[in-house]
Amino acid sequence: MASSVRENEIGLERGDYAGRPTTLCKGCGHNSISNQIISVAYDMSIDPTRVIKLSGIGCSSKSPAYFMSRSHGFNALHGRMPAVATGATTVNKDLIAIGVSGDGDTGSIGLGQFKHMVRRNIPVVYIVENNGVYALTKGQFSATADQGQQLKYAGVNELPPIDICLEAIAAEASFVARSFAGDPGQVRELLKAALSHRGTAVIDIISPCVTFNNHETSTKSYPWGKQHQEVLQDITYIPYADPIMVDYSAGAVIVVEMHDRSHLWLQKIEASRHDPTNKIASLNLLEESREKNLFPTGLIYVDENRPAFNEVSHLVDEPLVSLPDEKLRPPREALDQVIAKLS
Amino acid sequence: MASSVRENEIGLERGDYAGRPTTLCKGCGHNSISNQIISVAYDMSIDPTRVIKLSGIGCSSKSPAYFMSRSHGFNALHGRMPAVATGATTVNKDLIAIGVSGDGDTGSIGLGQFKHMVRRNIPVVYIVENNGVYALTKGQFSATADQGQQLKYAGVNELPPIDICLEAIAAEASFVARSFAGDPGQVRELLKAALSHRGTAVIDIISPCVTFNNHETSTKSYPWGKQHQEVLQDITYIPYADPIMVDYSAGAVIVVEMHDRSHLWLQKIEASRHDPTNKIASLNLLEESREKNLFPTGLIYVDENRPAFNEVSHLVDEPLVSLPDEKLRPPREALDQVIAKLS
Amino acid sequence: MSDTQHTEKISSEDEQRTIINDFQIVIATVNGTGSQTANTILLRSLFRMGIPVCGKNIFPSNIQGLPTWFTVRVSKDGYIARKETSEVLVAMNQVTIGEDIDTLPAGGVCIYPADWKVTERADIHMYPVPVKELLKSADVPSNLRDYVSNMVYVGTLAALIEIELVEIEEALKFHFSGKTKAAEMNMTVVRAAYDWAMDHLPAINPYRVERLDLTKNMIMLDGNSAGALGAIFGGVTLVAWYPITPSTTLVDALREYVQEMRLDPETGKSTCAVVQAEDELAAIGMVIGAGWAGGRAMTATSGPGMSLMSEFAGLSYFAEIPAVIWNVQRVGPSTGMPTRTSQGDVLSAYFLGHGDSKHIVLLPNNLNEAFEFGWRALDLADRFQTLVLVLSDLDLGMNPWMSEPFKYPDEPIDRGKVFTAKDLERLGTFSRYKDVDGDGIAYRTLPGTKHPLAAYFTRGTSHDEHAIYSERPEHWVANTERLNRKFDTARSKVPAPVINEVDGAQIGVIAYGTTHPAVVEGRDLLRRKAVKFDYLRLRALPPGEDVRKFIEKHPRCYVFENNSDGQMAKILQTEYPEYASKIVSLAHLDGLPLTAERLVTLLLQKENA
Amino acid sequence: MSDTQHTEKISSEDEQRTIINDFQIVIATVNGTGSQTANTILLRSLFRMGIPVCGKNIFPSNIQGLPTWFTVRVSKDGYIARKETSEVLVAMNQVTIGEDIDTLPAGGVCIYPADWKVTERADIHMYPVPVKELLKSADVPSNLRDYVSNMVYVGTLAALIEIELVEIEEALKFHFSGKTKAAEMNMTVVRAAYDWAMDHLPAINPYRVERLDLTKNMIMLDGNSAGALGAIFGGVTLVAWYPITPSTTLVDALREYVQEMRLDPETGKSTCAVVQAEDELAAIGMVIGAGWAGGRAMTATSGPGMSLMSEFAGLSYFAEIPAVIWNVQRVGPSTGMPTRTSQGDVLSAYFLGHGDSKHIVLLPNNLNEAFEFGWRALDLADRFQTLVLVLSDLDLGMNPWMSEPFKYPDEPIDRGKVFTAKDLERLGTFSRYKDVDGDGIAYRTLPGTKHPLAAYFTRGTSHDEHAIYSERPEHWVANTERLNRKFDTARSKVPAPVINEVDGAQIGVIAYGTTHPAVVEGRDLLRRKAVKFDYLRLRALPPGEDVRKFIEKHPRCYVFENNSDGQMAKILQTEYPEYASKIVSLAHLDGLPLTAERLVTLLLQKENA
Ligand SMILES: Cc1ncc(C[n+]2csc(CCOP(=O)(O)OP(=O)(O)O)c2C)c(N)n1
Ligand SMILES: Cc1ncc(C[n+]2csc(CCOP(=O)(O)OP(=O)(O)O)c2C)c(N)n1
Ligand code: SF4
Ligand code: SF4
Ligand SMILES: [Mg+2]
Ligand SMILES: [Mg+2]
Repeated sequence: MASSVRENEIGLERGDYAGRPTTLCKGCGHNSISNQIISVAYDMSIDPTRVIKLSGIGCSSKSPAYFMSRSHGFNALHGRMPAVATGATTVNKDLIAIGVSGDGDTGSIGLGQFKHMVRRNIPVVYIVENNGVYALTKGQFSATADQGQQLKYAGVNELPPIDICLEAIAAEASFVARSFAGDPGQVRELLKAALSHRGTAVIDIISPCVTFNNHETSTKSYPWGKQHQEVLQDITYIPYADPIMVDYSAGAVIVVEMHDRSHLWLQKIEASRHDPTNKIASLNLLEESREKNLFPTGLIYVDENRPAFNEVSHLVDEPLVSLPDEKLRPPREALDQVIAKLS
Repeated sequence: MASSVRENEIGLERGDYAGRPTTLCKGCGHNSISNQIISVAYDMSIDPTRVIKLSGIGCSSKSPAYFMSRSHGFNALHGRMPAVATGATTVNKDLIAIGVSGDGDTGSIGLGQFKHMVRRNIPVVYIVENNGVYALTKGQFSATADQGQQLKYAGVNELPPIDICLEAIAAEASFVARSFAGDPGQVRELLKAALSHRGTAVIDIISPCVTFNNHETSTKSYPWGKQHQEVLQDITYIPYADPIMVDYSAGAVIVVEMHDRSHLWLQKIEASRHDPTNKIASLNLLEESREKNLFPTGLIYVDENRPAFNEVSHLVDEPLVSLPDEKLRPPREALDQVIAKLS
Repeated sequence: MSDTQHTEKISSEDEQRTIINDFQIVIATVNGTGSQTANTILLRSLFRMGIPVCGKNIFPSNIQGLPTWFTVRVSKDGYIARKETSEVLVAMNQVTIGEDIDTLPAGGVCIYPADWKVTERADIHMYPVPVKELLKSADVPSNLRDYVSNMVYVGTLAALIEIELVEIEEALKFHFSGKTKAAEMNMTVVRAAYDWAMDHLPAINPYRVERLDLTKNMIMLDGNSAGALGAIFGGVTLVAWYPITPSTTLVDALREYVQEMRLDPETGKSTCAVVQAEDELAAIGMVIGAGWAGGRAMTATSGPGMSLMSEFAGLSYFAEIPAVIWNVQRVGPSTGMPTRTSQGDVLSAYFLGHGDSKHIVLLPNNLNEAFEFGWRALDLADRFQTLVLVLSDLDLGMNPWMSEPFKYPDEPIDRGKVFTAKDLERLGTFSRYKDVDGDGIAYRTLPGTKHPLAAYFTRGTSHDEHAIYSERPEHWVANTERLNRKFDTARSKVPAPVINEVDGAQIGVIAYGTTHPAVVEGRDLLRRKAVKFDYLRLRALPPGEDVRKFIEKHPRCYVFENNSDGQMAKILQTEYPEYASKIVSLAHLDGLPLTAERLVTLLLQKENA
Repeated sequence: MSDTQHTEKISSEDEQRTIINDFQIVIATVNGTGSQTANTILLRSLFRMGIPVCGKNIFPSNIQGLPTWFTVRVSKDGYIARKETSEVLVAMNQVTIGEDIDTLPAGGVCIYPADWKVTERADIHMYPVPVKELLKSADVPSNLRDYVSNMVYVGTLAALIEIELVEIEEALKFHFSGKTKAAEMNMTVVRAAYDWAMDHLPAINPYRVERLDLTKNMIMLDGNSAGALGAIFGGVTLVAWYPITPSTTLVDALREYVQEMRLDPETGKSTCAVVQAEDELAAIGMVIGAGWAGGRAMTATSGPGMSLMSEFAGLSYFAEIPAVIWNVQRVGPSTGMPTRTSQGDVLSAYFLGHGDSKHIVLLPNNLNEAFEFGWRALDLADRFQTLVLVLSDLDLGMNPWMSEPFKYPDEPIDRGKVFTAKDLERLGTFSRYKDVDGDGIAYRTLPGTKHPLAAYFTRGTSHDEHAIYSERPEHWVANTERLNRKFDTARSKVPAPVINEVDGAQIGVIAYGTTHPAVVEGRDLLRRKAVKFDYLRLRALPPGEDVRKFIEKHPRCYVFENNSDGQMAKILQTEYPEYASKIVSLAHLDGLPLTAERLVTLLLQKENA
């Protein structure tokens, strides 16, 4: 990680990417993720004034206040961040959108919007800080809670969890990853890749809630995550590399060229031969993991060919918000013509 | 099909299962499905006073008015029938719930509720009359509309369709089938199986809209459906049959024992060797069909072991609505005890 | 069918009477049979004859096979309110023909297919028309016969009430813009029916039209299209919506106008995004996201959709994000009557959302205002950084109206108080929610503004002037007071009411939106009964000083509106509790536009009570 | 920290003054540190000493690490409104200690950890307490030290203001019901601190408590639990909800009471389903589905959730389906202040949904009413086949209140007008929406009723008496009139207002819910200033004849409520436009419960204006 006084390519220090002091609990997974976002934005020399930070409601959704204070932030409504992201990125395609949501925000109240955002391929890095509970409302089961789990007030959870990644792929997602707040290095590389992606980049990060759901038996806890994480690939993000032949089949490395011409080197790990460019393989991986209660992390699925929503919206190249009045209001003659036709 | 004057086992004629005259267009797929529901209910000697007919809003959602007038009907809000079904079946487990929805009602506004209903395994036969458009509002693209399709006002659809069946399986559905309004026989057998199922039985029926989306190039049209339907199995529903060994692997027949001890005989069709009890196989089948634009119909996935929602809700055996006042209001002493503890 | 007995004959008086340019035609058909084309052709040809017309489409909430009616009123006096009774009936629906005939006044005229059996009424003129034969004899390909069959009644009517054939031809050309074949084929049928009628129908016909000169330079359009046009000229950049009757055609029209007027001439690419959302929660969310980012964004919906937008409405109000909702009202509560008109969402629109939220509401009454409010709503939203609701209704939105031509916006686009990077450089400081100008409106920056001071954090939670989260009572109170100051600023910046006073008026009448035509006509009717009133037509909420003064001045103010609970009367009562006792609701809702007759009855009942 | 200077010394007058049973303690802590246990122990031990108490928890909307305050008022006169100022401060938050000390009046008392540096104030008593040392010396396992550390201030306070240790012990036993170990360990710390304080703190202490006899037979509980209990005794069979502060604990409590009182003794299975929905749209949908099927169903939510329920609210109203929504109000608009109290959803609740919908609203003011309305809401919903909203608030819902014990329901469960198969057999006919009894309430049948006549079709669209879809104006009008008749019937069936008149009163005061305690106290304060008022406490909407008469009788009626826009005043103005000018809003909202001091100031300002 870069030391905090060095300036990056655009002359900013790491501190320029800081947010306000966190008000989350000490040890909360969400804080760790905020820190990785800060690091990555600094490392990639991202202009913070181009970034918008979006969220819903929840402990997780508070996070955007705790990173990158030089970026506009929007703490929207519970479960409704996807729509807000759609509106903002459609009228200003130059913005870099980072969304932070929770498992309740995305999997419960927001499931519909989440899926339709993915289906549209809205250009946003969409992070789900998944802790298996509604933390901010004090620990009820979320839609990703483990079946059979027992919590204080809620009793036993009788329902199967939904899988955010599987949901994303079912909705034709173009970038789906899973990670673990306890593995900051992987979170960082995935964030870099996501920021280079042209559509919705869904990253489901198991982010333990130390206050309400960090029991060893919870699949959303640090201990469980540490014990069970199976890293699918060693990921190396290579910015602006020379074009390299992409080779999916042979050898131990898969190289994915991102739309912005950066590359991902995915060094296969022996146990897993997962090919993240194969959708059916990805579905199978996820369904198998669900059935066997496994915790594979890394890049699950990627498709750099699917255009982002604003690429298929037939809009002018300039961001709509930058258009001068003359381009927005048709001239007097245009109205005259309309009127002529109507009389 | 039974002739319409004969009485069934509970002494009702087919006419006793009729609804009000349809106000849908002539030739609408939805009407055909209503007719199959009438036939099946009559054939299975279902007591219409135990049935509740639920729907959202849309042409499809009007259907419940057009079958089984002796059953209580509820034309709820757009996309919100799942919640209504949950409430009704939870307080009265004796009801037989038949829900009719559309692709807009389920796939667009109602996607979240649909998925959570499936996840809870609410006991309802949930029929999606899928025509790829919002018909009642005059023909906009729904979430299942074909990518690249052109419609009059809406222009070209740039978005990939969602697959109702895939969505259901991702949400841990226990019964998922696909059919075609142009194949009434299959619709009937699947309806019978669905009515014997213990949780949510999702049947995605391609039901052409002859007014807005019956072009040959539309995958939701009669011509396309007739040409492309690939029947997965010949389905025979056997009520109350003797217990038969279920054999999934060998031979050309798969027998599924339903929770009510009826059986499904699934005669495999040569081309397809689909095993509907294998979830991963079902996911693969659907994803492959989506990629190759295929139209396999029949029982996609079934799991008779997953309990229905009211089975895991720890409720008394009697329907809650039938409980006498004494069982609902604790006695005076109970209140005294509470008060004693609080002072 | 009805049991009513009509035994009287047509009186000889009636036989001789001729009523020119002052009656109403009703065309009863089955929906999904293409009669809308025929009806608009009729309407437009009358309009082209210089006669003031008004058309109302009364259609069912389904796609095909149910009864539908279209009324065409001609009025030499220029009245464009619906009338309670039609004198001329085109009865093309076998299911309702009995009832339809019953509604005719004595002396009325009925045209109907010759092969239908109907109970004759002696006191009206009944003209069977051999529709099938005429179609057969006309040179129309058999597969298109159904489609053009409605032209038979157009031709018959033309002969009967003396519509000029050339204007029908022109109207057809207009309708089939370009497609001359279609226009001609239809005209063939019109001519055949016309000729037959001239030959076969008796000359006894009390209702006739004659060319006038009262529609010159006027246009004819529906309000949804007018609103869409207004938005186009308001520089709208994002429209997110979910289809719902009767707002759908607003977005349909808008999409077409975007293609016509908002494409970059070089690239053919659009300067306005139209996004079909997955539901109304998403639609308004997209609008809020866009408005926050600096877009000019709107959605169009109706009652159920507006209900779903409640939570976001509160966010727009409290986080101060520009947004525009067009609510083309239909009859509620709940799904209600989706294809009937009402003004039933006024109260819920004004207070949409929980907590103490309240919103600017615009109330267009005619095409011109639909157009004007189309652009002005976007300006007001940007200026006040808040939600603006435009309450149109099915009557204005989906029916064809004649109108003066639209006025090109006479003000430049208003983007409100936005600090650019340059401003920030100059100022050296920025507090998002500070009331710099004392009008309650603070300055904002747009995401993407290239300056280290530009960023702030938007939230629906309580915040201080710097947009920092705060639960301090004093921050809450200060912010609320500023929001209220802002709302008060709006009172004088929203479209002012139109006040029309007359000598000798004793009472006041307040109305808004589509009740206006009935007020205009009712006023003349009442004048004849020696009842005179001053008239205030509201065009926006919150109301300003003019409204207060108007109410103050009158001993009684009757509020006419198309809902059951007198919602605007209630709002005015809370705005002016000191005069509340003078504010008397004469609300009425049955799904149809208000008529002058009913207005007169309601008012006289109250006055004489 | 603050800049205020306090240079004056404690006056000798102050030194001698002793105030018994009439002051307020504020405990400033950091949330997530377990101080809530300590605070409720304090409260309960005072309550057990027979002294009227009132506790208010002022906590942030997060889980851990932010400032939180708890005030405990003791009042020999029985006042249970919050007071503006606290005289005794337990300063356990290093971030706010400066500010906290500033809020003390001269002569006040401050306890704080000895190892913190603070700017002393000469005019108050400052008592540093060696918290760490006391904890170390007490025999507490080190891993539990943090957890029990708050008992240090309990013990210190006990010594200082003379709380009886035995009552603290009892309170601990109550709190840790059963877990004696935990109770004992806590008591150890309390004792250690008590002993230290007795030894080390000077005897100068103006604020003391003394045993009284004013809480005998009373109970202490939070309103959410009381409401939950009421629902349990109301025979609730389905609770569907989505968590949201401050309503969550209502359902938490309900779940526990279900386990206690609503399990079948034989099978251990439940007679009430509690379903955590995926959001509020689903929660209310489940309630509607259940209510339709004959369940007794409710949901609990807060502002944002209620906004999301708007569309279903309209369906409940129009399709006439029983449903109950508990809205435990917090501060809006939008997400607002989730952990602060308000009465800001009254207007939106009453008119929730588009169109002309309106609803029965219950307004509990204390634990007893929370309990009573818990069951009564279900009865009213079934009786009127409509949505009933119970508007509680964070103050009532989440704060501990003392109260008379609950009264067992004195009426049998009311399931409203339901035809059974037997009834149908007898009657031979059934029309779902027919006004058989003239009260606007029609009969319904439940799904599953075994009779061929039982079925009908429920819809949010327009229907005739037989529940058949209809777009006919006369059906719409007739149905609307019946719905309005039904609403009017409700006026005399909902809980009547409580009216309290006094001799010589000139003015009227209207309040509801948790503003009540401030009115009671403010009334006494005002009496001393020779201002007397009659008092009407609203308990439900729509208001009935009593309310009209009360307003009629007074030249001015001040309406106190905890919101910004004077929502109830607005409602009353629309209900009684003839008296609207007399209805004067004195609304105030800053997130905290109303105090008598503020009430007096607000009223006198208006009276003297
Ligand atoms: C409409 C609405 N309903 C409910 C809430 C209350 N609420 C706030 S956060 C939250 C759950 C958050 O869970 P999750 O997204 O998993 O975030 P976490 O706190 O676990 O990080 C809920 C239910 C709300 N703010 N808005
Ligand atoms: C909240 C809400 N939004 C919009 C509508 C308008 N609406 C009625 S039906 C419908 C679409 C129905 O599509 P689908 O479910 O596919 O049914 P179909 O008519 O195609 O059978 C829409 C958008 C509505 N009734 N309610
Ligand atoms: S409650 Fe859980 S999720 Fe919330 S801040 Fe604390 S540890 Fe994080
Ligand atoms: S419009 Fe389409 S879906 Fe609707 S009734 Fe007609 S054919 Fe069926
Ligand atoms: Mg969570
Ligand atoms: Mg459809």
